[in-house]
Amino acid sequence: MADTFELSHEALNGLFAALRKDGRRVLAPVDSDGRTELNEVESPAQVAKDYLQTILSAKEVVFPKVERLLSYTTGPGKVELKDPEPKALPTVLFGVRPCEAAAFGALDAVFNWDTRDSFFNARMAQIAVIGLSCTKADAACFCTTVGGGPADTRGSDILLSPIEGGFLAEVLTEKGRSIQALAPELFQDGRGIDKTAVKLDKAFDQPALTAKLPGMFDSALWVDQSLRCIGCGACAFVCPTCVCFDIQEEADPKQGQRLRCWDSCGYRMFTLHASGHNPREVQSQRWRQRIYHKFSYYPERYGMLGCVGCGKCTRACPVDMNLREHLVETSEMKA
Amino acid sequence: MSRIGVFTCHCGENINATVDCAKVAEMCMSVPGVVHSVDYKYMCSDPGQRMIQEAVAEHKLDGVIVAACSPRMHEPTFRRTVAEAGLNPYLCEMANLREHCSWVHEKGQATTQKAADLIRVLVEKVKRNQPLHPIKVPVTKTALVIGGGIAGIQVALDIANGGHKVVLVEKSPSIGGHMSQLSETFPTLDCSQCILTPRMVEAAQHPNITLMTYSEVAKVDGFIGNFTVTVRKKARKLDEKLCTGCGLCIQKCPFKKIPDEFNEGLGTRTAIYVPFPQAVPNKPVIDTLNCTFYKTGKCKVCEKLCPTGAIRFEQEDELVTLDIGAIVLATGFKLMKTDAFPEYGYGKHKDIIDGMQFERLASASGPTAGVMKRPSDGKEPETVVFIACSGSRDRSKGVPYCSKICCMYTAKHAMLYKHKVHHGKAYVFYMDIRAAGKDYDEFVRRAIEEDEVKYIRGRVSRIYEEDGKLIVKGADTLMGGEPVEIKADMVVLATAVQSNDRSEELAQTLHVSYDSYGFFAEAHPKLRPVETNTGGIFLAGACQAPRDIPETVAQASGAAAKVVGLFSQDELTREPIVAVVNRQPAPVFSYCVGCFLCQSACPYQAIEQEQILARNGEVIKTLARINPGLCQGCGTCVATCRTKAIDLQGFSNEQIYAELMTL
Amino acid sequence: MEALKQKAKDLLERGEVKAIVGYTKGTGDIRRPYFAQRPEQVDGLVLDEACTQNLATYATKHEVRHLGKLGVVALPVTQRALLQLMAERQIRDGDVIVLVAEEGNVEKGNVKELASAAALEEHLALKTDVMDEKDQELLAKLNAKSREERWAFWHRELSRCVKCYACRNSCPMCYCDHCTMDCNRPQWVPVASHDLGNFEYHVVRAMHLAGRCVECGECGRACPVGIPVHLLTFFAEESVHRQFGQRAGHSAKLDYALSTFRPDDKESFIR
Amino acid sequence: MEEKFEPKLTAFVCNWCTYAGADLTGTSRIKYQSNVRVLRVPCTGRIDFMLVMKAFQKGADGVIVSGCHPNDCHYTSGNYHARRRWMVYKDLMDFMGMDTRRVTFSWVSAAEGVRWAQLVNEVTDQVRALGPYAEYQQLVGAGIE
Repeated sequence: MADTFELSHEALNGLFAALRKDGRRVLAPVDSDGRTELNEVESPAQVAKDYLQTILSAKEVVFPKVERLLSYTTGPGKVELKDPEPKALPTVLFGVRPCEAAAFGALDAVFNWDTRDSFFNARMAQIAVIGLSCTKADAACFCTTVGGGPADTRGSDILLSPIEGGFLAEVLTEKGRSIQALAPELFQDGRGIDKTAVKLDKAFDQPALTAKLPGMFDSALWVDQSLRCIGCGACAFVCPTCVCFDIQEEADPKQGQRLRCWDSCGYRMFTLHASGHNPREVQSQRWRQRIYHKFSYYPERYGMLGCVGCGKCTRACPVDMNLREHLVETSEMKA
Repeated sequence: MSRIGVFTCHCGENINATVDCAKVAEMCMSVPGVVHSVDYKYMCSDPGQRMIQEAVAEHKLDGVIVAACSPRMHEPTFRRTVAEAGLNPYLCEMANLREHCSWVHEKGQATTQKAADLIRVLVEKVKRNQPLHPIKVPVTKTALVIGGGIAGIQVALDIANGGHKVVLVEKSPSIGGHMSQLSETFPTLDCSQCILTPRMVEAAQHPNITLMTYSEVAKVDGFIGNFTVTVRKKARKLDEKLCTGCGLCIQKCPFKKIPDEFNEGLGTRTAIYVPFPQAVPNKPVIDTLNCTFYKTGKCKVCEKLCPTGAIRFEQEDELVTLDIGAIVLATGFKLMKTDAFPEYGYGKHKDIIDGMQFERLASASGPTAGVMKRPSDGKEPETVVFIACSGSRDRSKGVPYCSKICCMYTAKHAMLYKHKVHHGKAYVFYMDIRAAGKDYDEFVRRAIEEDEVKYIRGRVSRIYEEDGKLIVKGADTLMGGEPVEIKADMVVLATAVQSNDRSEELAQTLHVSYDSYGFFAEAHPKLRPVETNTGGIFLAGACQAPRDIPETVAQASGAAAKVVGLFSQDELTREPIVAVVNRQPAPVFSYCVGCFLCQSACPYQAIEQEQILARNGEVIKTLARINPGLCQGCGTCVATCRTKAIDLQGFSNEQIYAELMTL
Repeated sequence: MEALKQKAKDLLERGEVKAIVGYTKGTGDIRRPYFAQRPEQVDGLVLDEACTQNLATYATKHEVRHLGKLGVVALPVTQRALLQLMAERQIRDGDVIVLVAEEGNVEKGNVKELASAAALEEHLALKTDVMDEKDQELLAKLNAKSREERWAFWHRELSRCVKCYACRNSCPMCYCDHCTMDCNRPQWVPVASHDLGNFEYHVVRAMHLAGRCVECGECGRACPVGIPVHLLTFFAEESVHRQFGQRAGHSAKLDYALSTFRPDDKESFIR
Repeated sequence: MEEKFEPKLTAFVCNWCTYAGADLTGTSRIKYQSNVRVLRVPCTGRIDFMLVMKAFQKGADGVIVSGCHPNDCHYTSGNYHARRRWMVYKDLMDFMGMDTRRVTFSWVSAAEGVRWAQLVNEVTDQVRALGPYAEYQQLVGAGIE
């Protein structure tokens, strides 16, 4: 049961100061030349006003686009290996939308499934999430359809919801409480205040979709839907739950490093074998993989969805592949 | 893991004086992949080379670096050395410690370090060297000579005498070219036909030479040693085997008023004709544009009279395909027409003629039987003006280059005129006299001093007709630009030498380069003057640039020597430093995407199309393919290729990249 | 609009093309690519000011190509791209039927069908290329900056790149199956989306499009993180045009500035 | 004490003119500064612009690209193609804010041994005065978490 508080706008200034004093950096959505991106801020004034979402997701904080896994130097007859510690800084993610906050769970499911990914975990351990409920949604949003909601608390340590004069703050976790403890005086009793958020109707019946997908593997629908797909990685790279990565070695005769980089199942080369054979030879197969991975394989393997309905992929897509629309279309198909 | 041996040479004291060679050898031992590193006084000496060979065997080396002098000096030496030791020669590279290091830097730590760096870079290269094998291309030992003038005849005879087959293709009905039209030749004034016709006959009778007159090259495929040439044999309307060359048909042909090409329009010929009496072959052709039968459907006088029944009105052009190993272009030149000059009346004055017309007037076999008669009224001209540089060295209206032969033939013309019309006056307007050549300047002096030809340095501004005379207005720049006016009976323009008609078209057919004037381009202006950029295609004579007979013949013999050299082996052996298009297993086939942007970057037209076909014959993919017979290994295509589908053997992307990563 | 639908329908009904590549209504006010494969599907076609994408990209996309012969609803930049693709032998003359709005406005004018390269060349010859004013301004602004400022600008912008390759994949001229970026022997450009990898990627992209870019700006529109990457290819193309007078996409005959030359090409920096 | 900055120079030269020219510098025993490392390629036409980028990545403070004078190319036109490539590449480099003073393009013939020494010395001095190309090195290693 969450503790509910009222946090005024002024109090938020104080909270930022307290967080920084505690040695934590604060990352928040910032408006940079009309592009909303996650940047370090010093005060709430720097935070973007009235944003829908950031372009990239908060996943880059715990699963960066390029991450060094190891480095080495070579000398005559020897190799000296260096195991780098991820430079995970104590970080507070402020203003994360509930959909993205919920996505940390989907990332965790993969990174701690069979082996425990020390890089991911080290970074996760250092972050605290102050979520912010949505007051608006667009045609790409469908969080309510996939079990979330504009004021959903999953993944947030503290969830803020805008109210007159400030925010309603739900302190949800131990991490949240430790933040509250930095400046308890800023948190006024908020019991009895209603939180408000945008209303968003369900777009389709997700459990029914998940149930029917296994029977649709050979449907012509995937070809139809993906005909305009150009096979770039924009959707995967903005996605808060996409976890695929590639390991790259960069080396010269004296030194080298091993890097983990984002990858995308939409790329033609993603499944290309050295023999030249490609099990996902055409874009429709790659598109189907994306849908199945999020809505069929994820539930099957981890008991949760691989999609939080944030709609980032739709907004990022150069050819307007609207995921919500495609899923609606899929669920309306006769199985 | 590589097993590379590094052999550092002191070159006496040449390297060792500034580079600490022993230190370098020691430093190299610690470079990954190097298993053997020594220094020695003279690596190129017998003991030095033996040292390398022994090390190759003893240490099972798979790469050798000789750190010594410039690879431009001893690369072949050391590649041979390692080859004798059983290692592929292309696994040996040279680090240039002498020219690029010890000789140009002061003694010291930095210089020694640089020497070691140069080797280290090459170690990475050698690790990625591939064993390469010389490229062998079979050679068809038949040459094609295009053009039957003196250049083509000389080339054909030289190659034929060298023991190889030659096909000599000439577009007109007879070989002989321009030289057969000349009256006398400078500087000896010997009769042109007297020296040429024996050569023509020799060419016709040579067992190794096949003449194809009245024929043109239609298509050329293939590459050095392996061309397939299609020749269009134009219909003579005559069975050449039956024709005896008796000439009865020509005598009896009723249509006789056709301007005669051989006489430059100064005489006439019949519709069935041989260009000139000494023509080789001496077999007539029917000019179907002018023949009464082809115009009206009636006549056939020649057919009726021919004693052997050789006339074939229904004969069609024939396409002949030839397998050819080398091609020599000897297509000659043409003269600029007199109608190109507004100041000389656009060719409307009959008595303003060009140099070749004068040759015909002066020739004993010409329309006037060598008697000086001017074209308009047949009178003997008493004053003749010769104008050199008509169109040559004229940036505004003509061509910027010097036509080279005009100074000499103008002097000759003036002399010939004086010899025929002793009392006549000859004037020559000139810009400069260019008489470089054996006995050339003496010849011009003779014209001026003995034959009293009057040379006026200046240009002619206008010629017009007045009272049956041609008024030539000019200036004498040696007299301070004083105006000169000469009342002449005839004017001879030494018009500019130009590339022959349709030479650009032919160049495109053969894929050889040409300059902006249509002259074929040599491979190198100084060092490869008779070769083109296209392997196996050579040049002779004025199709490359204006030239006179001795030069033409010299170049022809040069081209022939190149061909004979090429034919001296059964297979061509070439350095394997060539570009290759990457191949991959199906369904990729190659990283080449078939855009062919590389094609125009290749200076050698070595990039061809290759089609990947499915079993049913359908084209799956079209790729670039580099013909190793033509590629010279410059690598321009490699840098042009976006997909990195082309690579250069010996200087591959991986090799150069690795070298860079070492720096 | 009706004229376009009618023409598209005719072509499909007569079996002259297997699909019409055009635009349809997308999310919000966006127009998205659309493939009408059956006559009744032509009703979805839209052509208006909001249609910006260069559909020539689909003319070389394997999945679309396998549909059969295409009819392509083509903006001027699409037309340029199609011609350049013909010059680069990626599509054959006659492989596509190009549908263009006469007077550029489909509501008022008629729809013209251009079935050959020659027709396309002739049609395009009437158009003058004018770069978008906004892009001209942006280019001018960047050019007016000091070299150091430009470095700071591009360093910052390109460090934001995530190498999703939306710019590459949306580009009609980036049709290579095996891109330089995919070369790993040697690995010319690092795969990783770190600052060096990003910078080199964009240098390569601009160099490879110099003399080939049809200046549609699709790459810039495609970029999900909003980097004006199209300015790089625009600049490279303009550089080619300024120095050599050649321009991509005007002829089906190849005239690629970087694999041709003139002996008197003028530069001022080679010592 | 700070160590004196010595620039790293990488030179790409064609085999037939500049490499031979540099050989002549050696044969003529003309001295020049030892900072440059020469990579031999057959022709300037072979030099991919990416090679220059890679040289900078590996810490070159200056790059020299040199080949045959126009009209003298061993392969007749490789250098003409190279010239065009550099005309566009240099333009683009400048637009992207790279320091074009650090790339020197030149024609040095096989007979110009003196010129090669002069060129190397001039470029070495010039790049030494410019200092290390730290700006480009900002890219190396950045953007990796």
